[in-house]
Amino acid sequence: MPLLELSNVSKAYAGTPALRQVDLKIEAGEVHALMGENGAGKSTLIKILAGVVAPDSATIRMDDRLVSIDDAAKAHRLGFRFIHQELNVVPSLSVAENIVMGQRYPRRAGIFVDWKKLNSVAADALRRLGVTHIDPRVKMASLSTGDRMLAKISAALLSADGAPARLYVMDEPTAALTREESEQLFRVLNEIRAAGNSVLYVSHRIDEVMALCDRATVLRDGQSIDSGMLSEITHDDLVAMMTGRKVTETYPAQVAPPSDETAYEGHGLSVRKGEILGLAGLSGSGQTELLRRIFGRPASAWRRGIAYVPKERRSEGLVLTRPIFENITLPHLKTHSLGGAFLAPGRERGFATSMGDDVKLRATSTRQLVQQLSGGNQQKVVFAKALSGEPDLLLLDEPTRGVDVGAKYDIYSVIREMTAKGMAVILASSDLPELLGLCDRIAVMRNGSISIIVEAGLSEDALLNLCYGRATHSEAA
Amino acid sequence: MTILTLLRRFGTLIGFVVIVCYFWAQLPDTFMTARNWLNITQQLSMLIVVAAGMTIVMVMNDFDLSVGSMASLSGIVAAMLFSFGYPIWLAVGIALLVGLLGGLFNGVLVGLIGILPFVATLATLTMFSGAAFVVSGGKTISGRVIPEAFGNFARQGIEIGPLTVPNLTIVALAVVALVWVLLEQTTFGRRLYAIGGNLEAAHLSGVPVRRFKLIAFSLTGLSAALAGLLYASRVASANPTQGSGLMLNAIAAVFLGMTMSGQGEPRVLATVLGVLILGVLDNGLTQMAVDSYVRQILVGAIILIAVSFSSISKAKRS
Amino acid sequence: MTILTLLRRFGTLIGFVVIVCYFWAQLPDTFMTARNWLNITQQLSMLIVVAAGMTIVMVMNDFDLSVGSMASLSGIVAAMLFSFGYPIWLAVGIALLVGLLGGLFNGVLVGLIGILPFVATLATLTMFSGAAFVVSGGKTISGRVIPEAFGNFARQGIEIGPLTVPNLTIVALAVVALVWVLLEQTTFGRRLYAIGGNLEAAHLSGVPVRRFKLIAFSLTGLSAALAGLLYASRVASANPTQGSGLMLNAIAAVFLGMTMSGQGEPRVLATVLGVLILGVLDNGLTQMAVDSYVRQILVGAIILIAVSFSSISKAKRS
Amino acid sequence: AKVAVITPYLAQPGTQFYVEAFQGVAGDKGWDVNVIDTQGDVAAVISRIEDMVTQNVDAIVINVDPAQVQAGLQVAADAGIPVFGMDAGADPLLVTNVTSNGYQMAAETSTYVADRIGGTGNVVMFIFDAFPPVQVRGVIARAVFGNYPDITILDQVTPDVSDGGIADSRAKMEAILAANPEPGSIAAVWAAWDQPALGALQAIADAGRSDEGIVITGIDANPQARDEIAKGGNFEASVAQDFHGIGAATADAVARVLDGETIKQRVIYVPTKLITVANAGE
Ligand SMILES: Nc1ncnc2c1ncn2[C@@H]1O[C@H](COP(=O)(O)OP(=O)(O)OP(=O)(O)O)[C@@H](O)[C@H]1O
Ligand SMILES: Nc1ncnc2c1ncn2[C@@H]1O[C@H](COP(=O)(O)OP(=O)(O)OP(=O)(O)O)[C@@H](O)[C@H]1O
Ligand SMILES: [Mg+2]
Ligand SMILES: [Mg+2]
Repeated sequence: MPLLELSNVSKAYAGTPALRQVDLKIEAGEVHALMGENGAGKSTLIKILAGVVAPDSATIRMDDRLVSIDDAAKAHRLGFRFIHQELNVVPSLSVAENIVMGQRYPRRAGIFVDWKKLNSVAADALRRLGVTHIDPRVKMASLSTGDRMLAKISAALLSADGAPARLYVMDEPTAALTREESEQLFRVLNEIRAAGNSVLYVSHRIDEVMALCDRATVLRDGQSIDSGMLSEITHDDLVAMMTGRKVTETYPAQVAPPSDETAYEGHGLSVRKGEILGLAGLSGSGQTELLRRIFGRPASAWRRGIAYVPKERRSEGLVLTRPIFENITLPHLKTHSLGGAFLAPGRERGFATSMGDDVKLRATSTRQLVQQLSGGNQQKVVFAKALSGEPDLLLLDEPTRGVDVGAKYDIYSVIREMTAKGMAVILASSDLPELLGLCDRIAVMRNGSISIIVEAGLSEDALLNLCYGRATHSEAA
Repeated sequence: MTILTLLRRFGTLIGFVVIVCYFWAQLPDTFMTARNWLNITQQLSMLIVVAAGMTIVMVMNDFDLSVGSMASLSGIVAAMLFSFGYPIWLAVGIALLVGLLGGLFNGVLVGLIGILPFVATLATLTMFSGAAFVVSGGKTISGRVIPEAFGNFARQGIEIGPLTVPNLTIVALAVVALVWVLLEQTTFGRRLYAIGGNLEAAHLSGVPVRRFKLIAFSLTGLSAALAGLLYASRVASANPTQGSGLMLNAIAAVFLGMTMSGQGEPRVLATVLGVLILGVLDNGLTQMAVDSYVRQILVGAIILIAVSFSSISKAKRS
Repeated sequence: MTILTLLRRFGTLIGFVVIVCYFWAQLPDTFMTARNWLNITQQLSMLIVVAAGMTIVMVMNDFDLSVGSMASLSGIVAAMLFSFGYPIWLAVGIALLVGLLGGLFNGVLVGLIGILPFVATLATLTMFSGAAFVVSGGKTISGRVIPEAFGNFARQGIEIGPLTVPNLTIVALAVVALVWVLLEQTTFGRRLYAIGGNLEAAHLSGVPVRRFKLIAFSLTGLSAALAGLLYASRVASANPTQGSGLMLNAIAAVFLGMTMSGQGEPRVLATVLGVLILGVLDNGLTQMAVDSYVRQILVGAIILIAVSFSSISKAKRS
Repeated sequence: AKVAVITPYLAQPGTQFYVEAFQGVAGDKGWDVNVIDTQGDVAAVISRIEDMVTQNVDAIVINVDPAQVQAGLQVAADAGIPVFGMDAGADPLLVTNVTSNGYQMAAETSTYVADRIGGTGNVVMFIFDAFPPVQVRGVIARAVFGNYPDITILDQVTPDVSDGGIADSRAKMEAILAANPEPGSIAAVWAAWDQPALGALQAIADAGRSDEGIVITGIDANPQARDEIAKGGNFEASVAQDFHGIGAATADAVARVLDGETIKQRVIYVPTKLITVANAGE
């Protein structure tokens, strides 16, 4: 008997279908992957499960009984626990309060919050993930993105009173985690499976899915294409099922070697024209800060041909309530206007459409509001914006987070093309294979400064050791 | 589905149309006449000007509580200059300059120093109002010191066929047109909307946020000063408290308008509709001789009902 | 670095201390006396109660413009009931109930129907004010119909040593203590902060946002009604406009307080400090016999300077 | 006949009395009266006059400085609708203005104060210059006090009137009392209307300084003020305007004009009366 069976789930946004008669069956005691390209409908399906989005039609059975999910509280009562794709934290409250938020706080005398107990409950939840470096008493605002994600995961794992957890739903939980942290998470997921509970798991990291999950359901264009045991198929099969085409390479090859001319020098590093310089380092080692310092004052940076893809697309990268084309043309709006003063929306849209095509953006039109896009497609808008002025120096902070395999390849190809024309790139990423697959050189950061710069071509383990400061350069080479 | 979308988008507008039709039916001879509507627009011209200016800062998610006392101050400044014998153009020019500078001061406080708009403009509300009292000695300035031509401006208009379109109405329309062009048709306006949507993202995209705040607040101050002059012309006098009713109504009009825009962002034409709703209710209920006190309750209730249409459908989950 | 952090956090507090010290130096015999401070707290007790109640909704990022007219209404309701011969406890109880229900109505509009707080509470401001006029017939209710004991409440106090702590001060302190416990020490309060910090996150975590809005607005309405009763007791009369000065000042006090909290969220003790800043300026400048008009300008300017400390250091990118 | 009464000040007690008296007479005559309150907004009075002209009423009564509503008066004049002032001000466009004599009232209370304190001492004044009828009262009181070399005007306070005027006046008076703690340092409080006088009275009582003999006077003699004066405490005098008289006399003037009569008097003064402990209970 499956734990949860969804059938015939449909949902359209303003007439555009996002899900078309999707079926999904999750057995008890399995980790089930939900796969698909950006915009395939994964998050929509999850939001329906969470009672946040109302489906147009859906039949939901749990333990073979029909259920309806009207709101978030109902989903919680059914034993569902969620980690949504977009990090929803309350920055002004402490980590502990964020973790315990969904539940009744521990109390004294029936009224007053028992802060000691609250903090220890939160600390326990974090410890379950193997996290000891986060003080539950500090404000959420002071945590890095990765640490916030860890806190959110602990919140979902926290055992609630009343409604025991049956199903954990995680929408790209590892997108902001380092490899170590991800592995801690996998350990916990295995515990969950062993206890007979289930996990619905979304990730664009195929290797991770292949290693962790038992079965997968693949969505394409809002339809469930296939569902089956992962042990029976290969990495490439899975990718082919998602994209409908064969993607054999993950990283496109270099078109032309970097030139000898320096494109940028400062803050302890230099990049040549046409070069891709990687920034590696553990979480909190300061890549974000370094990129910000190189970027400097934004208005003058864009004018000088420096473009920037910030790490947090929703809070830093996008004006969610405005259309796609307005976001893409924002940094260079004057060049797309009449005389620098009056808008020429037609011209802007034409330009935005071609930029969107370059990064394989999927949207109904460039007039669509950014907030209506799937997470990965939002990221592509940030990318299109950064590339829109043909920059000389491109600063990237975790640029492909949440982008599907196929689209990643396309974005990498665009970067390769533009570096061939002389653009320099500084790429900060926690995805070590990405650094190794793209960069000419990699600068390793520790405690806020660059500790060493190495030529690419070393192994992933060697790079990781450098990040930890466990090996010298000579050993790594 | 489509009806719900329509209601959500145009609920407030539909509410407005219903109100107008009701008054039309109740007051068949006097309400739906060109004369009455010209009257209404003339009566509302000051509020329209202030509300249009308020829209500019509210697009950035800021707001300006000081517009009412700036309107009082500018009227007082012009009247005092009249009493010193300044020519009209110079007195009016200086009063407008006072508005621009007062607005710039607000912009400095909010944009450069980073004080919350509510605190900053509440403080300047107090200061401008105090200044209006100090400058005028607390008195109403009226009578012969106000040049005839200044008072006549508000009484005259442009003849179009059988109708006289009042000057005040024309000024208000011109201001609305200017603000519309600024907000909807220029790169400046586009970037103001970006600031309002996500300040941090706009900043990182190279929008000079601080400079824009300075300019936007200056324009709001300027429009408040203009409204103060229109008011002074209409009452042919200046009084240090005469603008004080404008602020809440201007903000209310912008918010009423916001219920009609897709993403809940302010739009100047919607703001004008908001002003009209407030004004038409006043006009119609007065003509129907509804008791002043009961009218207050009715105005509140009708606004709530009109807005509920668009709000309820928005509150439903997507 | 540490000085900057201190300034950012406590800039407004430091400003307050500077103001107090200045008045102390200027008015050595009269300002820093227990009697004067008891006086100040008594004068401010109504505002403290309203502002504490306002803090509750502002924690959720909402606000309530109707508190002033609710205060007027509750005073009028109690006075009318007195004139019908109701006993004090019953009249007061009914007036408080009116506040609770009025607040609940606001909560329904904002929380259930989803109307923007500004529009909703501006409409109810108008409605409550109209109701106060209708109920009272627009008149001031005073004289013999107000029971002696009701008027005496505000005049009396509790003797502590040589001092008489006024009843109004005691009530205000009690309200502040209650609101403090509610916001800072109960699950309810913490969830309000969660709603204010990130509504979507709170909602997704299963916080019953709508119910919380209903309760929070009800409490704000209740506190406004209480303030109206204190006011009526203090002036031994009720007038349909007497609460109208409270609203802007209450919101201003909360915002002033917000400049003192880490993430810019409202905190009730900081709100009280905000009220004190407003009140002490008034008291001190009046004692120094500063001209009323000039005083307005000074109050605005001093608030700006006090707040600037904490704002400038915040505006600097960390 | 259809008659409109337009005022920005309906919330004020005096206004209510004469509007009621006006309605009383109008009711007897069978007029259809529309009372319109613009809540302090003077320009809105013009708007409402315009609306009433659109409605083609037979007469309009205003209770606002006519100099500020010229535009509206002109519209009414063009339409041939007579406009009357009820405690407004004199103006060529008004048929007549029915009012109390503000100069006289202020002279009565300020000379009362000067006489009671024997021509020496510190006086606190509560004024409100933004409202012309009240402003003239301050002018007279200053002139009177200025004529006594030993009277010093300690402070001229303009209270915040948005709350009705009592509470803020009280807070201001408390601060002034705190700043002048010596007994006898304040001889009198002269208020241009009753609410500040009541606020000052409460402040003095609360400060325990009721027995210093501080003389308080107001103007208007509203019921709350009469009660206090009757008690024989510090609040010693106020001036009663004959609000009923003003309202009734205005209605009378309207009736005469509707009957085709022409009124020559630009201002019709209705007598006032000084209220002291002797006659407060009447
Ligand atoms: N609020 C909305 N309004 C309109 N369309 C929407 C809205 N939310 C999502 N969509 C559309 O629904 C489709 C599915 O989006 P969804 O977020 O479920 O994709 P996803 O599979 O999670 O993609 P990703 O891997 O990029 O996160 C997309 O085409 C998206 O544009
Ligand atoms: N607002 C803040 N308050 C306190 N500490 C902060 C704040 N912002 C950043 N930090 C800390 O500063 C250090 C450097 O941050 P930065 O974001 O540059 O690191 P990073 O290498 O990009 O890490 P990650 O990849 O996890 O984001 C981290 O330890 C981070 O926790
Ligand atoms: Mg998604
Ligand atoms: Mg980083």
